[in-house]
Amino acid sequence: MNFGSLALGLGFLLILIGFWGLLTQKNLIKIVIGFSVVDTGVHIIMVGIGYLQGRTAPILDAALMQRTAAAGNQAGASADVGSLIVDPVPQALVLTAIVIGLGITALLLAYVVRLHEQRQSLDISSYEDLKW
Amino acid sequence: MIKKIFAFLLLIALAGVFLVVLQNYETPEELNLTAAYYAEHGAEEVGAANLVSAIVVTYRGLDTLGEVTILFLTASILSFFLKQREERGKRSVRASSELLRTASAVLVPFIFLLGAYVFINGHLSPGGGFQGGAIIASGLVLLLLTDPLRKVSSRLLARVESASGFIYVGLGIAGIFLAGGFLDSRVLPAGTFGTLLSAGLLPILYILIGLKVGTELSGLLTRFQEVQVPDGGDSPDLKKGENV
Amino acid sequence: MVDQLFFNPIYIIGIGLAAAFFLGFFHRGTLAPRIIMVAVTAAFTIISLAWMQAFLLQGQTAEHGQAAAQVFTAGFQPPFSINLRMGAEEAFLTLLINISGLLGGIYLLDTLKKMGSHAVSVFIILIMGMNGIIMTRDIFNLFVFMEIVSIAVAGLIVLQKETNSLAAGFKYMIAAGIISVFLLLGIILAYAVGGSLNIDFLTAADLPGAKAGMIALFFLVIALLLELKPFPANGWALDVYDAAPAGVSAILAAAGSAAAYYALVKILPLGSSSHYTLVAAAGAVTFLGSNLLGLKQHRGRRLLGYSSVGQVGLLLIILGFSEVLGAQRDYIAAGIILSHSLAKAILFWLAGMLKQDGLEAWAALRKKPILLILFGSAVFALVGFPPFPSFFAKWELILLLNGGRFYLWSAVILGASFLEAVYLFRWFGYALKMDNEKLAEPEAPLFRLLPPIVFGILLYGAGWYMGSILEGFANFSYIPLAFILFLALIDRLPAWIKNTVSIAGVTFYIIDLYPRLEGDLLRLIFAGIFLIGAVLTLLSGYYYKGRRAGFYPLALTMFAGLAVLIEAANLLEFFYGWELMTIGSYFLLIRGKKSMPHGYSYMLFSVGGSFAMLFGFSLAAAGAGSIAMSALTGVTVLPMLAYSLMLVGFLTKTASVGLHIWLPGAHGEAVADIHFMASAILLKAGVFGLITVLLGMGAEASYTGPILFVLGWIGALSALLGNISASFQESAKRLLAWSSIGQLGYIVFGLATMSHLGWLIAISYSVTHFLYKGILFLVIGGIALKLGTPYMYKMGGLIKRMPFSFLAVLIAIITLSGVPPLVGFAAKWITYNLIISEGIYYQGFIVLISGIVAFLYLFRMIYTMFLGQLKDNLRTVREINIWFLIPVYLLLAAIMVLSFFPNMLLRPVGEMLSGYFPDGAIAWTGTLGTTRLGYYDGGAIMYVIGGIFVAALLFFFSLRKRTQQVKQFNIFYSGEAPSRPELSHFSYNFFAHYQKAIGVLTLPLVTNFWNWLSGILHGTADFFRRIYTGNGQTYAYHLVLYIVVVFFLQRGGM
Amino acid sequence: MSSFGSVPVKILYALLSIFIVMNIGLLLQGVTRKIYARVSKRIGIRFYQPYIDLVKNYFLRDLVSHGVMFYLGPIFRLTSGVGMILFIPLIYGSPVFSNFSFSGDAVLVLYFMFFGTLGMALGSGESGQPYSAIGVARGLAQVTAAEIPLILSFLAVFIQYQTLSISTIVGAQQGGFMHWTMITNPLATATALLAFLGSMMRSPFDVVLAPQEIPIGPPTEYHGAFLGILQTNRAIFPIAKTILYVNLFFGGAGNWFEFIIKAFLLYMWSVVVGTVFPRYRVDHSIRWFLKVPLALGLLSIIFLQIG
Repeated sequence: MNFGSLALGLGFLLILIGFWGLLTQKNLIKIVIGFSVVDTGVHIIMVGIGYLQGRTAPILDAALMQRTAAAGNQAGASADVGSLIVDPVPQALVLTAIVIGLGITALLLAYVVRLHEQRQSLDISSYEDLKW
Repeated sequence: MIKKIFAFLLLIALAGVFLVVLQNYETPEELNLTAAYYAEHGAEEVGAANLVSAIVVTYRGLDTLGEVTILFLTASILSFFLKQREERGKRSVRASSELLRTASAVLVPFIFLLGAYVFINGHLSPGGGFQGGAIIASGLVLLLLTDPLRKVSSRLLARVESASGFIYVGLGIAGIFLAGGFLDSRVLPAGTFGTLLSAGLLPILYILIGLKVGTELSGLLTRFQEVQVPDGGDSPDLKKGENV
Repeated sequence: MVDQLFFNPIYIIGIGLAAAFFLGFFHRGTLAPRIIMVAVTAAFTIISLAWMQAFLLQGQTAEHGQAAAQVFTAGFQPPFSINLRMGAEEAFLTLLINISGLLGGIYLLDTLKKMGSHAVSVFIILIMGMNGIIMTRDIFNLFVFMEIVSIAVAGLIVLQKETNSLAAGFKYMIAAGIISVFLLLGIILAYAVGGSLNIDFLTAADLPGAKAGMIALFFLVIALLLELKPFPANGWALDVYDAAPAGVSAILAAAGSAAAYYALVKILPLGSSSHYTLVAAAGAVTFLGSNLLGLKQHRGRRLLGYSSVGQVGLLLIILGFSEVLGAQRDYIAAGIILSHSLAKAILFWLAGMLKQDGLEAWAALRKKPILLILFGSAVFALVGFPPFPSFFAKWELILLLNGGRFYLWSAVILGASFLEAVYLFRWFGYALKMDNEKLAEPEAPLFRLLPPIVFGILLYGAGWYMGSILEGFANFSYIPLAFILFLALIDRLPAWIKNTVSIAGVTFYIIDLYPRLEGDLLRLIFAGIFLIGAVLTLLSGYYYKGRRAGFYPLALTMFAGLAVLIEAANLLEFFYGWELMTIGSYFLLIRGKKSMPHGYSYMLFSVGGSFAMLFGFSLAAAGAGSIAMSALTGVTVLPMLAYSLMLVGFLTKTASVGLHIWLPGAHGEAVADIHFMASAILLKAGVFGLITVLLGMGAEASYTGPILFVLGWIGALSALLGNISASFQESAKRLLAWSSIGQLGYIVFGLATMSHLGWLIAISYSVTHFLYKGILFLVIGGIALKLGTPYMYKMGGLIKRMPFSFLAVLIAIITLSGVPPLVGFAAKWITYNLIISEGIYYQGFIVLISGIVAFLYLFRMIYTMFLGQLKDNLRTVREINIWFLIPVYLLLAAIMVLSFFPNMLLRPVGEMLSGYFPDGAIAWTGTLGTTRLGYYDGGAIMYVIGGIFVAALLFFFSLRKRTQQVKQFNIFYSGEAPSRPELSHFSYNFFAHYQKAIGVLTLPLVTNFWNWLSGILHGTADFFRRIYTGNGQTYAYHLVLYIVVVFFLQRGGM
Repeated sequence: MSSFGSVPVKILYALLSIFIVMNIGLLLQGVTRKIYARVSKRIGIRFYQPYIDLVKNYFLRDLVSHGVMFYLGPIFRLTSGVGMILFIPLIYGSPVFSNFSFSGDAVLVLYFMFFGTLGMALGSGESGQPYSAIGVARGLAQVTAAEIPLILSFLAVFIQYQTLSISTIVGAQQGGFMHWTMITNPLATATALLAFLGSMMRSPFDVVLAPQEIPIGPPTEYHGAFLGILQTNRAIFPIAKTILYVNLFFGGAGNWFEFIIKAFLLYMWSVVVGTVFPRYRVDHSIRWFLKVPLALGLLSIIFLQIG
């Protein structure tokens, strides 16, 4: 079991928990929270997918350079940084995804505020006028 | 109740879907083509020590622009969505505790400072514009917690936000003419690898992003602050919601 | 080549964002943000336009010479940085989006003004985001743009701060959030497997090869699919269409759908054929499901939502069948997208101008005719009528699908389109006819009026363009349509000017057409019926004082359609003409005061019929490999089905029994000259179609037996039931309408015999029916117009006031009934010959009986109208309008000539028919015709009977009686003098005893059947639409359930 | 064109035919009424009474007219009766008494029957007399029903002989009693005889004229010379119909004597039935025609098809 798969499993679990909230809670705010949890689960999965067992952060600082040199010595050849760091792309993506999730959450909450203002109710079943 | 049972069954099925994913997912041993390219060429092409930043700001700059846009969008929407139609009655708020007030007075400048540090050094060390912006906004949260009635100049925030966004896009377009394309950070010389003034336009863009994110997040917060229902308001439900 | 310096596609993103950010400096109330918005969207449009124009020009000069332009961001090559593409598809779609943005922005000007500069930013970003979705080649970037669009939409929904909008927005955001979760999962898994985020590189990475890749693809495809609102996981989308401000819904429907569609178009090539199948299946379910549920919807906006969702379903089917459709896929998709986007935007914009949202309230549009025209154009475009792009798209789609033997799929497509037509035309009928006095006038300031008008023009323009680039339609002559356009433009002039112009136009066309048809008697005859009929009808049009708004363009549309039928060089043109005729006739028929339900049912049968026809044609073309008219000969692909469907299609227009229920009402309520067009002329189009098909089918193949058998019975029963029902009508117009059903029954019967004499009957009936029905419709119509009622029991004794009308009607009914000596007898005589020589005794017997039954209604009509007691209120009524009598007497003259010389018609037709059916021809010696069985000398009969009549008359005169003319009430009346004519005019329920005896035959079984069918459909719709509970959580549940179900279905299928 | 003489000669022979037929018709009328009277135990009229009526009516001086169509109605009627006679070959093998039958075949005769009906209906319609209209309505309704077996039986004959020409049909029946359609196709003959009842305006199918509740049906308003013309026609027309049946089913007539005998017998068929059976209401008579006669007619055609 490596940490990547573990993160994946955890992420999926979070998604399920989030969906439980999303699908069963009547309170609008809890629904939003449910969504947030789902979103977080996805982010964990994203990071988990970029993870490679036993590697370090993709920052080419002094510490990494030392390890590069060390690894190169061990192998008897010049090792490149590619064998030492985790995949930086998912990390970049997750950054974007988080911000997007934040935007959605903020907007959802704004909706909740306004909806509440209309009917003084946070129950999702109070807002079923549009149907069929 | 029946609804919960259905939801439960559905989630079991969804768990089944995820299980299939887990079963079929193979953990990679090596960096794939794209990541390997970044690892190998990132340093020389962009000149940023932090590969994530290099990707965020340069290689996938369009995404970043998009995500800034999303924040901007959210802030804009909230600004007309949550706009108060009429002035509410003065809210009476319980005074914050001594601890909170003192802490905020001490910490907030440092928080802002840390935020600025994080986004200025985004290309060198962990962190970047978003992280820095978020830290700055968290400072604002602290301020607002201390004094919920504090007036934050939303106009100033908006100006800073717009200006940084505008300049960001402007620099991006400049890339088309001065370098390889939209958002190319090689408009400025690469500088010395690993120093503050390196990686071309990247730190500047990151600063702009940091400013923009910081102001936008702050803007979001102030919007929500403004709409808080006054004490003794006509909303038992909301209170219930808050307590849960 | 496009100048990258000025028209770089990246500018759309750059300028858009710069402007949006810049707007942050403004505050509300100023004009500048809106000016900037218009300028920016205009700039977007210009950029797209530049590219579009480049691709079009290139496309025409060199074969696909222009490669798509690539734009690299950040100065690196893909897949390491994000790149954008601008190819022909992208240019087209961004153009569509940007024009929608430009006009949609203009439409929203005042709303945006109220909401301030931030709202303007949001709007600009929305449009920019859609462009981004189209252009980007990076899946994660695609995700970002999609989220930008989602959030912007969620922001714009609340431009209208009502509870419903808020609730809709919340549901929308939840749905968008869930979709984004699965999209992200898909993206990251695809990255994990494929090692790239670039679409082109992922294609090379062969995702379907790996199990995890398949899962990644599943998530990607399902998420993008869900963005396209597949039924039934689309309750949230309906709410948005319903509750968002109309201007926003318009953009969503017009541009949003196109963008989301293209996202899927980009992703699908990564996958395998199973993904295409999935998309097609989801599309079919959506197209069918949402149009079915739309049946029960009574609010305009929401109905538009259903329709939008449905149209996207159609797009999904097209996408799913990419492989089958091949190079034509983009043509077809473009046609559907254009029609859908432009029409839907127009409709939503119109919705925004109305105060109320019930379907009936759309009658308010009548207060501004231009809005009504736009509404009509949009509705016809959505259903797929010419001249709109969807017509060509649907044609190609069905042709290719059936060519690839996907019959069930095309049946589903046509079925769903039909359902869409059902509610759209019901709605349009409301707008045309519902009482609108209490409704407020639509609010249409110029900035709101401009966008739909521009889109309307684009819709027509696009239709023209789509046709011109389609092989098989490129040579179509648009001159008649241009003439109609001209008539539409001078619609403000008085009727008599337009009438003269129309007559001149048609006459010119006849002169132009004649040399082309010389030698082709069959087409010449029908051209004569159609076009001479047109001139005669128009001649009677001089009676009309005033403007007669809209009449001439539509009447001429019908005649143009008929002319196209005659001239059609291939099936496509034929179908085009057919549909054109349907449009024109629909509008003519629905002009009557109470015509709404009848025009509606006419339209439904027409649409159903034309879909059947389309299906049949496509099978024919599939077998022949071409769409030339000759494809109808010897169809090889499912010939029995193909011919049956084509025949059914035409039988809807001949109103044969089973498909006739629209006719009595539609014709019965039509105005005099329209009635003439609709009955004497229009029905013949169906006959012409039947002839065309039957000539191709022949009678040799084994499948023709059952078809002809059924067809013959349909004809015979139509004749019988039509005539019996006619006897029981109180309204003269309805009587004639039923009579037409009967007469057309004879024709169908004759054609079904596939013999020389049968066809002779059919064609001679076509001509004589045109003549005598023309007379009857014009006279009766004229009288009904004059008296203000079509009810015969309100008339009586009119012979005293309208002798010329009486004479004309007398001659007409003698001809119709087939009593010697007039030409109608010829047909009866041939019928006997036919029945005996062909051995079709039972059908023939029915037909003969029907002929006898015709006496009932003919007598009833002439008696109750012209004879009996003249009513007091009619004592001063005058002869009908001279402009009715002129064409009537022209027709009368033709009847008399043919009565003396029946050979003038029968002989050449017989000679022509001998080319197809050599056996059993009539031999002619002067006016004497001889068959194997008997003989008939029209001239001699005329002289003998005339002689006897004159002799008897002379004998009577020779008695030299003093004749005294007495007053009306001077009759034997049990010694009393009747005081009121009403009491002694026996007319109401004339054949009560007959009805008592055989009324059982006229039970409206067919009507009941169709009502039952409609009831079932509506009931089903009502049942299933309850899945849309209105609860956002339920919708979330639907979404997740959809994903799970599809996942396991696919795995099961893998 | 037929082989004999010029048009004036033809017209002369036509007049002769009409004269003979009219006399036969008038005599038959008188005899019939006598029979009716005797059956109901009355003495009845003299057998030449119809002649007297006719002459009286023609010599009545005044006429009342309700309009042009009213005026022309009887003329139409007479034209139809006379035309029928002239279009039917009366005497088999005699070109002279085939008159104008070269103009058309049996179908012409069949349809020309309606000419008079229509004209009469229109003429009486213009009178404004509701009883006329009621009579016409009944008549038309009943005729459409009676026509059903009629058409079936005629069709059967046409099919049997594969011709529409009356003289050819008669020709095919020559050579003795056993060749008559009556024997070769009894079903069709039976159907035709039933249909015949419907067209003769006698009980049980005389509700059209209905002497009790409607004075005299369609011709209610006609009097004087108008009535005279109608009476003339009433003498000619039934004979014309009868002779058509004789030609189609009973071997035709080779000479005037055979003609008179056969016409008389056939005519009597309707008389006998009429004296025995009471009247049907219109809806009843329609239903009646749609039962037995229709079934018989269909059977006759089915048999032809099988055989």
